[in-house]
Amino acid sequence: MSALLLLVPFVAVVLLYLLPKRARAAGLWIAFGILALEAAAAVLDRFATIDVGLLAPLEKLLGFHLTTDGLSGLLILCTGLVGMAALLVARRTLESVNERFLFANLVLVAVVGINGIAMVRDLFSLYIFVEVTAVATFILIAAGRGDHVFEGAWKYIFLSVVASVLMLTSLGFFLLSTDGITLDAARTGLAANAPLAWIAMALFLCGLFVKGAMVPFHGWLADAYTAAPAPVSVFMAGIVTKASGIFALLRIAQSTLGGATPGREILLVVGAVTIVVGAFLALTQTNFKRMLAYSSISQMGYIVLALGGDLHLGILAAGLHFFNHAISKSQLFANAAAIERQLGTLDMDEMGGLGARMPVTAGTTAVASLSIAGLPPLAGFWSKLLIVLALWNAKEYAFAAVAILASLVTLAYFLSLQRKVFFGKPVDKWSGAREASAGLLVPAVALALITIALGVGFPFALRILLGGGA
Amino acid sequence: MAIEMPQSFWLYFTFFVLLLVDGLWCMLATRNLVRILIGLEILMKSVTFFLIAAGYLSGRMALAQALVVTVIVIEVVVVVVVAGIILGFYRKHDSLDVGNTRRMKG
Amino acid sequence: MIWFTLLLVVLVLAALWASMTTTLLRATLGLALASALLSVVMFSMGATLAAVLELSVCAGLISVVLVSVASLTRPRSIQEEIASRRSRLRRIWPLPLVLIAAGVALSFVHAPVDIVLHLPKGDGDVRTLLWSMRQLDLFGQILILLAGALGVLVLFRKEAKDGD
Amino acid sequence: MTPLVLILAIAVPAAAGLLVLLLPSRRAPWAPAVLAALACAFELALAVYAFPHDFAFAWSWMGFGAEFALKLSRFSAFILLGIATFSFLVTAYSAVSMAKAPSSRRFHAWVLFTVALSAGAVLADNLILFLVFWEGLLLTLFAMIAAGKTRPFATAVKAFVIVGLTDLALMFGVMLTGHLAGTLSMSAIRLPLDGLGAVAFLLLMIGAMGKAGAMPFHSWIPDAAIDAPLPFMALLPGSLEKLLGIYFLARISLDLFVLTPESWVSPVLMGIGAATILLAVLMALVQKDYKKLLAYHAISQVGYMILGIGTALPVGIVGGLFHMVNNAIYKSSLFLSAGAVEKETGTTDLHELGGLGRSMPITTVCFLIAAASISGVPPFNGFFSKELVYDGALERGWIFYAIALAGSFFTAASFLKLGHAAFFGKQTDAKRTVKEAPWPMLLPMIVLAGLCIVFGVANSLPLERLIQPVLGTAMEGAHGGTFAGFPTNMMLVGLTAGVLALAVANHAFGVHRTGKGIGAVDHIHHAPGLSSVYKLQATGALDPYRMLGGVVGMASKGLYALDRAIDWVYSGLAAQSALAASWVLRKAHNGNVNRYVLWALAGAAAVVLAVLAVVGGGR
Repeated sequence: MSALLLLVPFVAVVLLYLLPKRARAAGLWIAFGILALEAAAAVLDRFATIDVGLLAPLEKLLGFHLTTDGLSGLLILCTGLVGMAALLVARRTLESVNERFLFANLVLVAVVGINGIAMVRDLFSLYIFVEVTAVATFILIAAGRGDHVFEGAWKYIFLSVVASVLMLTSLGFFLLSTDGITLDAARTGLAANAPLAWIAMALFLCGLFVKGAMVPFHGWLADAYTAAPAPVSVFMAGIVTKASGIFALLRIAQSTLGGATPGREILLVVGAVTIVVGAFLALTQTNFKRMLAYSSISQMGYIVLALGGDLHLGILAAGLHFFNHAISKSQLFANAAAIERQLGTLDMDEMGGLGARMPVTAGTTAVASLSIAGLPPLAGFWSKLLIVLALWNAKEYAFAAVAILASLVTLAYFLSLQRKVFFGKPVDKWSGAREASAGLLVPAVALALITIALGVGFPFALRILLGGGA
Repeated sequence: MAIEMPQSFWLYFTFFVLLLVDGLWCMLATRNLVRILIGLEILMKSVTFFLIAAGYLSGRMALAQALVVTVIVIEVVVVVVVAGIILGFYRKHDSLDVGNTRRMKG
Repeated sequence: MIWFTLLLVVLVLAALWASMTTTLLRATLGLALASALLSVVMFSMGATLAAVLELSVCAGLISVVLVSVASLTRPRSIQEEIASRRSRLRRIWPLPLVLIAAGVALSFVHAPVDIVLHLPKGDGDVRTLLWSMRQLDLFGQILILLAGALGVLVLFRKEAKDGD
Repeated sequence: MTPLVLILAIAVPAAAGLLVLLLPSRRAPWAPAVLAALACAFELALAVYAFPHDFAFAWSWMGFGAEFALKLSRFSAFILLGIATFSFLVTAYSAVSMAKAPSSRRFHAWVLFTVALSAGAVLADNLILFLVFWEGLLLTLFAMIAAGKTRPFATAVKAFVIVGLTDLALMFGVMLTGHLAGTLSMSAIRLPLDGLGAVAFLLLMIGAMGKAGAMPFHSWIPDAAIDAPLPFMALLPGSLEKLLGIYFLARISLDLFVLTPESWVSPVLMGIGAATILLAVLMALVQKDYKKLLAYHAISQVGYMILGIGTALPVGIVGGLFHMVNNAIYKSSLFLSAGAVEKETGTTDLHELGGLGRSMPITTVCFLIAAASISGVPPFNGFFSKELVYDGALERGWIFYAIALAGSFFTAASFLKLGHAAFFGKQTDAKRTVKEAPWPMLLPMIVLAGLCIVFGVANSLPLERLIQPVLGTAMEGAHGGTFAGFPTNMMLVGLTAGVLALAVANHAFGVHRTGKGIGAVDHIHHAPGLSSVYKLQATGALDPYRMLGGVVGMASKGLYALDRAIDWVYSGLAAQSALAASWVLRKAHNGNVNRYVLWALAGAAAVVLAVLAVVGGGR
């Protein structure tokens, strides 16, 4: 099962190029189908072990060292859902068949990378898959038509190179100090409190902080998100940054750090700083996507902060917030795509009173932003509650207070977004604006429904997660 | 070529740091995009060197080599992609000045 | 030991030249030289496969890419070139001093991390390791090459897509 | 059946709310109002049915102590009944006043959600579950204010910030309480009030007071009063929020913590109560707008309840809770009368009102009854609850009693002024065509005014059936087991009567001196306000009235300035410093990648050094 998650999208990309040029329009739907299968597999895996007879010999032949657990299932599910949403957005926002075809291909390549991140148990393999995902994303951004696509891609690459240097240096230190470069070997090395092993770990964490845009490693994110074409920003914000930075941190916190000092403290401090700085940066933005980008930084800070809390509860809370934020933020970027397509601008100062013109977009935006701000009974409330509980249980009262207080700022910027865009006096300029086409509304509505359903049915969802031993 | 090999970690580390500083300075001090790419390359040289040195010192040359081989492949792909993006800048702005990478702020 | 250290010094000097020289062509040349020297260093440390790959791919392929980028982008006018050289000099001249200072400083520091390693020496042949233990890395290489191929398709054919 | 009743009480209004949102609005504009009224009627029936029972229901939920536990106790049954009654009356009223408003559908949906969430908060027997419902109310509050008129967004944000801050305190309090008690089940918690326990209590108390709108968490209410739809004011800040806030305050004082008169928390509570009474009423005195004046009284009356509960004596607590019920009744009635006046005349500015008594007789009568109640005139309900509070306050210290009594004086004075300005005096020409409000608007007013009389004359009904059971065993031996009937302490009654007489005299005096007996509309200024003082100053007479008027007027103005200052801290200082921080951070992001790279490298260096300091320190 695990090898298939890498091979199927990979083979699909190769095979798509064997299609006759006329049939390329189908490429998007083939990618969509693969992602749907992936999401389904992640869900089914919760209930039953998927075992196809022929797989075992194949996996033995390939010899990939992969494992799946609750966490990887979570990431794979998110990837499937967000990827599908991004493809649907691409269908309505990318102009030519060729662009859509290339988008589908690159998304599949990135998905292989993300699936790899979900399942590897080796620091170097982790680095490779992070890099694969990043390269596919550079190309996705630079392939767009916007004014700033190259600048966005350039900044992402620049900081990614810094991340690569940090991670590879870290691997050198791991070679020098531990009995191998697997997650478990690193854990043993850290447990012995060898300074070199800890330097290695610190450098690797810093590399992942760059990828996950923790403050002060975050400089690339806002520009990359803002510059990226609409479907790419959905995909990036929804899953790429989270998988290559945040999920890797989650995995390391779970398998390698194990709550050891000083790793836990680093995660706490960096997470708290990120939450606060990101939230304040979001507060006065006037570009819709840029505000969402800084909000992403702040929210990913929450996930990292949770990792510094009580180990088991912290990872559970982080995983949940990961899922909620992936769903809600990709939905918000899908909303941004709808607004950009209908109005041709993302400048919030020019907007106003769109609530009446675009009711579905307004409603779904409200659901996602309130969920991220942590209002009950939406899904985001539960994950934030768990994050605070995890910190509380670890006696990190000050950080719990930061987590709670920062959600006020979160509310403030989302309210200001709502006011500037949807409430307020209708602007004459947009009197002719209409709701986006169904193709753009479907992903937004579907993701909003997930947020609501997870919020309302949270107890059941949690039980399933706990049952799976996340 | 029978060269006596030093066993001191600190010697290797020193040269790693020198290459690293060189590469970073090259990347940050220039106004030409292609030169940034050259700085990036020097950075990659430095980490490649460090990985091999680490493998040599820890007696795990094979593992270090395996890593370095992969790193070189990744390096090539990144360089090609960056080159493509530099060409994109050139086509769009008819210039290789870094000013074009500093337009988005806030 | 002296010879090896000297080799490393030359490697750093080559990299320094690559980052300080005035034209892109010379910089590319300096980079290729540094790459070749690194390959020699690797070879003398026993990393044969890596050395061969470094020589062929980095010193070879990447130089080709750099030269072609440099030639695809039109050189600027002479006046502009001279002005930019001056301003460039202002930013780049401290680099050798910084490097010397860093080198001297590091040679004086005897950090507590100057370790003697107690790990078992020798872990077999790199090919065996790569093909029997780290197949996932090979898959990763193929994958990233595929991504690179897609990148070439997208980025180098951009003109055909939109006129600007 | 048991859990079904409790779940239905939450689920039915919630489902009706969803249904309202889903209804096609064009086809049946009346449907939301009808549906809302029906759902609230059902809620009322449910509350009546459940009232004599003791239902409990727990459903294992998330683990770590957060259970989906609902419990219907004496107290919550009584509050639930109150919620159902008020929401029913308000929906009936708003069926007319809001039916044609374009936001009718959203308004009714939010009313229904509010009812569902309030029911949930009252029934919850688990602190986390309680928190969920309580926070949900924040959302509906925001939406309700935002659904209102012209510039409500700023108001909504202010309400949100203030209530949000107090809810944060509540959240911390819940955590601390759960931490101290080792359980989150509300009926199992019983903590002593010392050390951390007192801190937890204070945090929870701030949450409760924020909901109830006591000082200094009040400043959103007057603004909301101007901007929000009136039925909403009658429903949320007028009654539901008070019910919930005081319910929770009483719950924590009586159940969750052991509040004794000896504890230092008791004087704190009484102090807040007394301060709220006096400061808010003084601010009410200088208001020149019908709704805003009522809003400041809404704050002031909360003070009596907090004072009563703060005494930690059975008589005070019973008085406080009874006052909560009475306040909800007469304050809703007053807000509804304001709504009727606004609908018929198009304004609530007291300068432009006058002589409505002839054209709107029923509204006037209802207003008079409610105003008499709030002023504490026997035999209306407000009199009896205030007497009980006085009784308790006097026992704890004369100063609290004196402040409460002074509050009574100013309350009476300001309602005399309000009534005189709006309903009596000369009718301005523009108001000649004013008609009486339509019946569906009058009916709730009449019912509420009737309740004022019933709960006053037959006060044993609410006291013995509703409120005294709440105290349970604490009632035994106190006051012979009941507080019903006419107050026994004749000295207190006498003082109250004296104060009321003084208020009337003051009013007459003010009218006489400044309005020369005729200009009824002008005499808003004649209540102890500044312009009257100026007029008196012109005559040069150094009389006691001038002294009194001057002092009180200055105090009122000063307090109003203080009120605005508190307001500025909420909506000005906090917001400005946040914006400044945001601006500085954004300036730092100048678009130069080099800077970002250097940040990242500096960050990495800091992380590595920190790690070395911890791990390498031993070497």
